[in-house]
Amino acid sequence: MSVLPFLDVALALLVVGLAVWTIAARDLFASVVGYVAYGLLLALVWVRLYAPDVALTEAAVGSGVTGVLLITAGKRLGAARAGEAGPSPGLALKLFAGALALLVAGALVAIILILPDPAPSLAPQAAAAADGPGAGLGNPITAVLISYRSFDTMLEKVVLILAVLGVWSVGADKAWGAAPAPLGRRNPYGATVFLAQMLAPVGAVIGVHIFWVGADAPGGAFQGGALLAAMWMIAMMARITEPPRVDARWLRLALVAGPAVFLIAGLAGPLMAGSFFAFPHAFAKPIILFIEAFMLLSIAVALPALVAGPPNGRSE
Amino acid sequence: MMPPDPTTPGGALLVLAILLPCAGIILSFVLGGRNAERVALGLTPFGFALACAIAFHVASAGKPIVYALGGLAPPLGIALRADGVSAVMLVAAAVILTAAGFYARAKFATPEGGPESRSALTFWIMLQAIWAALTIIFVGGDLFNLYVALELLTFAAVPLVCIDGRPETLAAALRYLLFALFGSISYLLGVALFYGAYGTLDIPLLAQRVQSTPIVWLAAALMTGGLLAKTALFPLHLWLPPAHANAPAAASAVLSGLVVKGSFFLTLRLWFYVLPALSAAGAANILGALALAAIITGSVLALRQARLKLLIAYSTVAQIGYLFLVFPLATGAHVWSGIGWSAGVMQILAHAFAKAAMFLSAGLLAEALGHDQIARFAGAARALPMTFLTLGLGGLSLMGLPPSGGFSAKWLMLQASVASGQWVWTLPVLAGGLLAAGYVYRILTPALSEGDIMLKAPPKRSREAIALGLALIALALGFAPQGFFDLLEIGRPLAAGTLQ
Amino acid sequence: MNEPLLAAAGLIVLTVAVGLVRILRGPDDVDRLMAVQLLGTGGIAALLLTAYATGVPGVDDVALGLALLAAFATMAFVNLLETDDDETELGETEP
Amino acid sequence: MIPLVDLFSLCAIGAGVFFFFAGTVGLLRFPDSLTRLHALAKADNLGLGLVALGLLPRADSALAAFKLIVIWALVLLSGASTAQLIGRALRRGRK
Amino acid sequence: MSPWVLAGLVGAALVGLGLYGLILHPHPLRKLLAFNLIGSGVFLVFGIVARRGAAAGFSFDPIPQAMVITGIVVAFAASALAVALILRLHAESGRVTLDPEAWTKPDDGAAKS
Repeated sequence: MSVLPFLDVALALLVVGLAVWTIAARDLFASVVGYVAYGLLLALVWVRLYAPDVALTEAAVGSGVTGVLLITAGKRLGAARAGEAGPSPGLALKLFAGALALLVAGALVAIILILPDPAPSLAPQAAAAADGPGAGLGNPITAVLISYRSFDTMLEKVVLILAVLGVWSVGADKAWGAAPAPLGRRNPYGATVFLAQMLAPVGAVIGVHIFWVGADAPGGAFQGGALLAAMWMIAMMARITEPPRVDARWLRLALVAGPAVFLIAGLAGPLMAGSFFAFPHAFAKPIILFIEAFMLLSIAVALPALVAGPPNGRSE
Repeated sequence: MMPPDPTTPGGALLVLAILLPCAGIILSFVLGGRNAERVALGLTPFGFALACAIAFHVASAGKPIVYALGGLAPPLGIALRADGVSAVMLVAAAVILTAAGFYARAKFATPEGGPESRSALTFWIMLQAIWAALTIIFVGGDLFNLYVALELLTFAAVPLVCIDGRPETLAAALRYLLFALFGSISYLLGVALFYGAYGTLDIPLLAQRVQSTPIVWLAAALMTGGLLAKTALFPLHLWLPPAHANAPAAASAVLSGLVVKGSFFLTLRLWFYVLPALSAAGAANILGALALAAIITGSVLALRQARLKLLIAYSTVAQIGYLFLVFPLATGAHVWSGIGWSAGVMQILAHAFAKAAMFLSAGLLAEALGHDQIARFAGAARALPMTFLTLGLGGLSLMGLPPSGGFSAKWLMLQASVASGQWVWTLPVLAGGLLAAGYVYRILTPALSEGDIMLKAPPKRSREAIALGLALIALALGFAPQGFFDLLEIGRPLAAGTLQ
Repeated sequence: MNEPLLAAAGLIVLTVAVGLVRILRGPDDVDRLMAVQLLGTGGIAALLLTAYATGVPGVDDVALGLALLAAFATMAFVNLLETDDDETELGETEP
Repeated sequence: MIPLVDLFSLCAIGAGVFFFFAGTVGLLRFPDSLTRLHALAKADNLGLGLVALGLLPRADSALAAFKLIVIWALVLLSGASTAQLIGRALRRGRK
Repeated sequence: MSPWVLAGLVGAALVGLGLYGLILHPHPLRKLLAFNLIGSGVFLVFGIVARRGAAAGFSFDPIPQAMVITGIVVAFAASALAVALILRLHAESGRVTLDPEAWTKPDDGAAKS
């Protein structure tokens, strides 16, 4: 009898327990911290599902960057504790919400238990097609993201541009063009600066490494970009560097670099390989890596911009 | 073994129609300032031409046009498909977005050499993003691709709601965002279940494979629930009136006229294209009942509003109800379901044009008078005849009086309910018309009464003309020839020709 | 030799899970954050142990990512603690 | 008969588990935040360090072994720095 | 019980919990957390679909996994937009209530006959 099932059950109970805490906690910030812990554990669950690519994304984006975003918001709003969000819900609403939640969760459990056997899968087809458009990529997930379903990936990068603009657009009119508020305190602690100076270069190397191995092993532009973004944010927290002005030309170019290069490569498809978003067999791998490099840049810039928030007019 | 490439002639137009606004977003964002406006407006003729070219191809081929991206056929690749109804929707969206763009120049223009402004950059980019998202929604053939399009639509629409930055608009935008996010995630869960059951997300492939199993029903219920929240069907309509009433007029026109139609269109795709094999009379009747409730609630609330823009927004809640009557009236392979289908699409179009025209007029009115309190409209019709003519013509279509697209839609709905023996659905159609007459009357009566009114600034003729033009299109839809209804049938599963 | 590794992973997960009681009890936000930090470290250890026991490829990169971000949330948090009143705190001025 | 390498791994990992345990007990039982921080730092540095040390001989490649060391070094660095940051914040009476 | 069934049950529980919190909590940040719980529950359902698709010679089906990666990034972007809106709302008005009534100005109300 293996220990592994017990590990899985313990992990599952922990994840659900933290989720319950996130929902049930009285205190706003306690709930946020519960969610951050939950995100960490979720990365472990993904490893157990044989999804290291997703685990890496979850660790970097779902837990890391989202954690900083939520902790910042939770701490700022937590200062003005509950009471201003409106009256707490009545019993009828509680019963309704509980019944609906139970119904949906119960139906989902029932369905998951009767999912068809054998499960349908596109894995063999994806592997077969790897001889064609996804040529030479050992990591099937990268092949799916950049080749078979490249259109989704490109549009998702456009979504990121819109999200950044949406976050910026929340700011005040007179602040437009300025930089977002700094991420760190005015006089950063020595320990923060030291940590940033040590961590950021190592982290950048690791980020690029994870991007680079992504063609053949778990990793890729998303995960590498998210780590680079985190490192940039750490440097900004230590005030080694500042959030850029929202009208900085280089920032905007970097934000659109990924989708723009993707779009151009997609448009060039008919010339290269006879179809939009198709890549010629012989050059598929270099082209895909080329596109991914720009996506890495865009992600590394977009995530910190999303966390840094709208431009801030007040000069320090 | 690879399935053959399903691409048809003209399919490349679909890719271009999507990439054009995407490229516009990228260019506007990088060039910034006044260039954002130049790019957005400069691309409109091309977008419109592409939409017309797609419609022409579909009409002349008599069957849907298809493009397999990357030369990869589904299930591995993503296919784009335009059928009759997509073609019509593409053209309608192009017209309304172009109109809204030119109308908005007065508010969101950046002066030559002036600094970039927050609201202008946001508006011009989000306008193009809505265009891109709607185009994908109308021609997307893959459920996950459509999910990304839904998110694109959300991220484009929410900032438009709070573009003027007042706290109540921020609250409205936040509420809208939360509803929309719930909607997308619920939709996505359905997508996961479909993939788990059938290993594909391509709409025609799924349509061949689906059977009436619990997993399909749960997936359909989750996706429908999510889409209803995004479409603001009663009782999930609470977010809509404040969001649509607080946005700038040009944005309101697009949000009310088009954006809610995007998620509604996906509901149509789901039930009529993915799940035609299901005998879904029960589900259709539930949607019909919600539609009835939406028509009554929305209209009654519209009657009670003091502000014109809120009144028009509540009228949208009611008119969305009409849209959902298409489910009981067109589900299944009956002789009458074609009539119900035509009625549903006609209602989308008529409402889109009429509502856009009314919101644009309401914006002109608010600018000219400095307020939009209906009670203080006395004498306004004499001062602003063209604006009130537009409001009246739009109202005509909402009421369903001939000749108008609204009349055609409601007339076809009545025909379909009588032909199908579902007499109960004649009730909301007729009652909704009466209530609409009530609230349109409430706008026009004070305006037509005597009174002295001071205009802060007379509206520009060209902007009035844009609104009037949209209202006239809503009327002209009432004269749609048979060929138009034949076009709507192209590619519809269970359409008359494909029966047996 | 894999079972002991898994058992160790299980023990570590259980231990840090008990430590999460600090998130529930607090009393201060700092205590809650310390529990998360412990969970992060324990998670990395458990991850490494399961990775070596089950041989799923690429897991060490996940652990690497988690290790890189171990201090991330805490740094953000400490920064916020200081923004309340750092003007009066040190009396230094920025150039 | 357990090979010597395995014995080493077992001992190191077992010690690592113990430190995690000790850290958790400290986090839960110690009376105030500063002392709890103390316990946490031990678990962070020694617990994970010993686990990594135990896994070191089991790494398939030099790169994998190198990654283990880097993971430990990163956590060590992060743990020490955040402990200082939190401690400093606590000393100033912020929560 | 195989690991994927367990993960599926966790996913279902997360969706239920998140739904409950989304409806119930008045605070928008709590609603956002609940939405994120639903999101990760949905991603787990994708995850088990991918794991079950482990056909001969493959340990997973890459297509649902790639969709999850796309989904995580989009969910983060949505969270960032929501947080920006919440913080701005809080800064502008000092409150974060979503109750429409609270934002109705006196002259916005229903027409008095």
